[in-house]
Amino acid sequence: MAKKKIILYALILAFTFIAPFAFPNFGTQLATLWLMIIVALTWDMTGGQMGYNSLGNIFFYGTGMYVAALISIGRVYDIGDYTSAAGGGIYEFTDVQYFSGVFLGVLGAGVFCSISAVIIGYVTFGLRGPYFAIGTLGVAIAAGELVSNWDWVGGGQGISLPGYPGDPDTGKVFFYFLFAAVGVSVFVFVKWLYETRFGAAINAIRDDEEKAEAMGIHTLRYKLITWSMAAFFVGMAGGISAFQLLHFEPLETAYQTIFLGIFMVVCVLLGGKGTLWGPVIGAILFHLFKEVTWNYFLGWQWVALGALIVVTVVYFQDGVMGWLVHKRPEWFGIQVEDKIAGETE
Amino acid sequence: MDQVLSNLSLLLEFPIVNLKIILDGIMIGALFALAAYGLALVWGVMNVKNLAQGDFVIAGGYVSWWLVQHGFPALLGVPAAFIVMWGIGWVAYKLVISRVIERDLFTSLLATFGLAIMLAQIMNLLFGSDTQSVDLGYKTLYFFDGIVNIPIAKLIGVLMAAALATGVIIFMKTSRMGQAIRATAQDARAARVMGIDTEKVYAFTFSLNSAICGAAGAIIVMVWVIQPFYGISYAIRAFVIVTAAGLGNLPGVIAAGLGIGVFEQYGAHIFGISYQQAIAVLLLLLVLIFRLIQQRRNRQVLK
Amino acid sequence: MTAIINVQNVSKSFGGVVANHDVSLTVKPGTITGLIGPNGSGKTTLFNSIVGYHPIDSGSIQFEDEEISRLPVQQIARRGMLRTFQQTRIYGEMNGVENMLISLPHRKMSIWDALKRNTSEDYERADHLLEFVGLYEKRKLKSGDLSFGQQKLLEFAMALMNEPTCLLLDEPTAGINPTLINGLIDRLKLANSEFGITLFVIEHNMRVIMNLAESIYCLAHGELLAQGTPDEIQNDQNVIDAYLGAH
Amino acid sequence: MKKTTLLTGLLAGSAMLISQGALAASCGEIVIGSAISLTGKYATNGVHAQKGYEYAITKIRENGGVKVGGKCYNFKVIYYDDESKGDRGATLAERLISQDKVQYMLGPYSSGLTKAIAPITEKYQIPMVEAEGASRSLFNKGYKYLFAVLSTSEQYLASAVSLAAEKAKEQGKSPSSVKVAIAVENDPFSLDIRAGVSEDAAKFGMKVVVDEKLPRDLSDMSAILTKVKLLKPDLLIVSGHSKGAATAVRQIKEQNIKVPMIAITHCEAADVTGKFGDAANDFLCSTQWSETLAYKDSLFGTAAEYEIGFKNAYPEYKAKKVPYQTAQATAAVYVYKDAFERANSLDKEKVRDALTKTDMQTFYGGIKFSKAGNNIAKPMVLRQIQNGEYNVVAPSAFASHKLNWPRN
Repeated sequence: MAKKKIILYALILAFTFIAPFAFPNFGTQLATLWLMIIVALTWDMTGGQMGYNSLGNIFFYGTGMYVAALISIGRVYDIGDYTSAAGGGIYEFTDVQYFSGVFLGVLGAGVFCSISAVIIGYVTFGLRGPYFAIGTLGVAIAAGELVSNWDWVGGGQGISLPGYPGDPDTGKVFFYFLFAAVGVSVFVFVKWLYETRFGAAINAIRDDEEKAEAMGIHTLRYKLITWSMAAFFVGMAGGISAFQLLHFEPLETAYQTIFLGIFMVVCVLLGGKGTLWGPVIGAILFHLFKEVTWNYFLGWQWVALGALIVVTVVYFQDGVMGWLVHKRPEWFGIQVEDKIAGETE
Repeated sequence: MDQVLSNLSLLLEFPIVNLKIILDGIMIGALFALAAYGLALVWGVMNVKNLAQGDFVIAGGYVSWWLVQHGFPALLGVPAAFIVMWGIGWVAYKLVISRVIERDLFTSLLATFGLAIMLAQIMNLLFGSDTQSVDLGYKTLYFFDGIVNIPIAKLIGVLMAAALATGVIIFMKTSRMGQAIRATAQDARAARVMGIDTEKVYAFTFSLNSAICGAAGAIIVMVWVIQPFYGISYAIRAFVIVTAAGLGNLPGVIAAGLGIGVFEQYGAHIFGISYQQAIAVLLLLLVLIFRLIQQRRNRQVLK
Repeated sequence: MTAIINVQNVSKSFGGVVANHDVSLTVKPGTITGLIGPNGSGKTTLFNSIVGYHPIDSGSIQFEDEEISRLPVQQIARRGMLRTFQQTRIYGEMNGVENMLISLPHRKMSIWDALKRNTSEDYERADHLLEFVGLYEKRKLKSGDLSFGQQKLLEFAMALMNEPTCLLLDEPTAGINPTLINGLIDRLKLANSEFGITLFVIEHNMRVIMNLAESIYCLAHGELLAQGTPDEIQNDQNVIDAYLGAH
Repeated sequence: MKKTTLLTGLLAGSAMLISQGALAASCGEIVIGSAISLTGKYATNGVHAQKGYEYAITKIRENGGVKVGGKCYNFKVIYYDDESKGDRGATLAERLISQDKVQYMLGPYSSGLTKAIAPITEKYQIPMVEAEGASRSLFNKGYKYLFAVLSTSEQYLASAVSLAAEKAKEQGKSPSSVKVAIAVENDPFSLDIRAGVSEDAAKFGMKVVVDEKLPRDLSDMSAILTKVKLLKPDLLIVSGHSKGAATAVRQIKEQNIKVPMIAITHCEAADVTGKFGDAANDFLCSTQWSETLAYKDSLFGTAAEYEIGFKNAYPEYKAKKVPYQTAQATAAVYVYKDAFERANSLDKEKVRDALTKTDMQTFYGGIKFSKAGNNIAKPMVLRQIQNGEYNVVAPSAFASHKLNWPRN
């Protein structure tokens, strides 16, 4: 069993490496797929594993974009001049400035977002159930509206970033691997996290928070740490997106509450909430669905998407993984036995 | 900052502007209150948090607009929207809502969100993305050197909203169905034991909510403008109002609706209208935090 | 330290209904103390006040000589005072072992400890305690499928797993098969003597409480009616009247 | 060939078209990609631009196509709907380039969308001639493959500011006594308009008394108008694409706002005269192009002939003005034709070099690109709606009518 698993993981990793070269024309879509996997996996950390359904994780994506962009620009030019509507001088970046900007920007975005998650979480984690969802959604919407009125960062015009110096196809691969690296790290991280006592504790919060409190679990601390880790990864993903997209504006690209902000939730529900593989499978299915409808049902794509959300939520809430557990309990039964046997040895 | 200060000083320099702001706030607030009352109804009775609330409003607006385009009198739009949206609400109930009542609350939130996306897009495909309005052709009354202006259409709109609200209140108080709805809201299981067909009550309540929203939309299209994607801003306001006022508290909902209308108008005047949406959302957060602190003092959590 | 729990003049009312009025009592460390009283006498309210479920109107509650009457549940729990519920609360979706492992004393862990996997000692302890309450055979079953009595035992085991200094038990024998009650009394006593856990027990079953507790308080109509050893309580006319409903 | 031009221009008969179609069939194809707003908030103008592109393509086909290396080619455009959203536009540009393998791009509608797409075309070194992105912030990024046929946004309402200064002088007042109110959409185009107006106003020492952004949905600016009423500015500037223009005209009428001079953008695109009739009178409207101007070229004829030709091709425009958004879109395609023929090659680098050397006269005005890629050979004009007619009132070199002042 363990051997089979290793082979499976090796195959996936190998595919991850080969994919951008095997399908060079779809480099950007593949990178976006990793983005979906990242946001789905991180959403599931709080939504699926801890029972806190955030609709505001997009806040970290948007904030990550802005932080990364501002860091990389601010090291070289005055930000107010760079973003001015009136134009001005010509802004160019050397290769060193570019790559150090990307590196520091993405990392800074992650750090900034994880800190802001602690601050926001300190207030919003007092809210339960739908109030938490509405409250976090409110934070994301408000952030987008406020940033769009903040002239120093470009206001409603957004920010343009320098492009990848050198061959654009290499650039595509570069961003693919940045996303893939974050994506693989998230997967490895959550796989490890869910097997620790911490993982069990956040599951306990999900299943019965009052009981968890009564057992002396530091619920607020665990909730903050979980969200802050999720925010770290989402912030980095946002930062990478900023450099990949080259231009973004606050309301529809950065703080896109009703697009990516909801997509991540749908991915998780589609794949199966509270499972390790569910978000990954859901992200792949959703991305495929989205690409197909956007290519072949243009005009109706949003109706199809709304219908997908309704059908998933109403009729298929356990997702692919939940369905599998129902249909093929022995697959999971075997795994569970195996796991316990392995652990008690 | 200068802008804010000079806007504040305008309020002092021309005190009459306050009257205009308050009147505008009350007029828009009355319509917010209608949508919010519908939300409070479904939230209280069947524990469904309907994010498609705003899209029902806009759909009602389009019903009225469509009728006017086809030569019907504009005032007919309100009852027509009420009836059409009743039907749409019933269909939505049967297809989606009836299946999420028993589920956890996040489910209803997401399902209605999907519904909202679909409705908005279908309206976009049917009617295009331009803003639309119905011109009643009535005059505008000017007071105080033209600073305070009240379009008669707005006045009619507010009166119709008030009439609708009164009608619903009387219905809830006196009719058998109204009593059944209130009984179900208090304790669905007990109501079932007493022989009330709660399924029917749920369907009725949701349709009624949709119809109220539709009528509100028909009023809005006469007074302001509609566009397929405006729904979300009405939904946000409805949530702010219901969260602030609590469920099953109609006078509270009306007061909160009017208050938020006025608050927003002041915010728009002082900070600029580009902050309008931000102000509504920040207000929601403030209400949530306020209630949180209130609960924390009781060593409890907000559920 | 003369008292581990020290309740002084606590009053609590809900709306107009007075649930506790001017209640004072103490629980000595290392003992088993009982709390009895007819239905509606305010026992569970007092428990909830002590462990932090709701604020009190007046009075003071101290745990290990520190004021806790304003602290919320989890902060009190983190000081080592735990309670079980009248209606059991366990993680129904998980099996017995998982329930036990979740109950590891997180209050004693640093965040780095929490980020470790469970050690084999943890598993051993879980198994040991499950055996202690007689659930070893059923440890792999989904605990939501256990009988009510078994769930109560599981909850008790979980509480022990948490290594509390003081444990408040709300009617531990209610709903448990009478043939098992004697065993449960033994285990409670063992938990007290072997693990050194102070127990404060609400109990309806007079036979149980008289066997179990060293010291008993009796509440009626929200007020403290009597206190003393089991013998004293058994012979207290006020207590007898209260139970018979006479005044 | 010239004869055919004349004939088609005059007759535009169906029989003629068919014979032209048969003639065109022997030509090759040059594929151009474009993401354009067919839905969403910019749909009105996206469609204006698309029709402009299509009209030019048809016109070029009818006139023998593009001559490269002795062969003839016709343009074919692959359109995708960007839903008026920047990130969508960028994704589509990426797809056009890497999946559809287009070598040339035509611009989207609005500065915001152009800002989203230009970095992509730049990345792949794909030339993009755009006709609808005017914000100066597009031309300070060092883009080498971006060419804009239109004048930049700060020029849109600059003449309105100088007109206001002139009027103040006529009244014996100092231009610095003029009070300006600005209300713009929160997008790159309108923000640059605001920046331009603020700069010009500062030059005259004018005071900006209201400086606000319109709400995102552009549906209600009454709060701003109330302030305008209180502060009584001498010049009111509104910019918010077609929706902003429509809202402004409607609410200015509703609230009975009396400001001596009101200047807005996108009057024709929003068809304010058709929608609001007299209420639109005396508004100043900036325009990139007017059919009354004396520009001309060999393909489209004069500006006036262009308008007639376009209205014949698209009868739905019969009752309204042909907006300049359409004219400049046509001009963009024309620029491509010119560049291909001068490059005499289908190689995108050669075409790009030819584009940098563009210096032509068209029905739309002169076109010559600066190093940054914006057109520096064509002025903006300001028209006033006078009794439902659009009459050029500034700059003085083009003015055909006198300014009505004060308004109302």
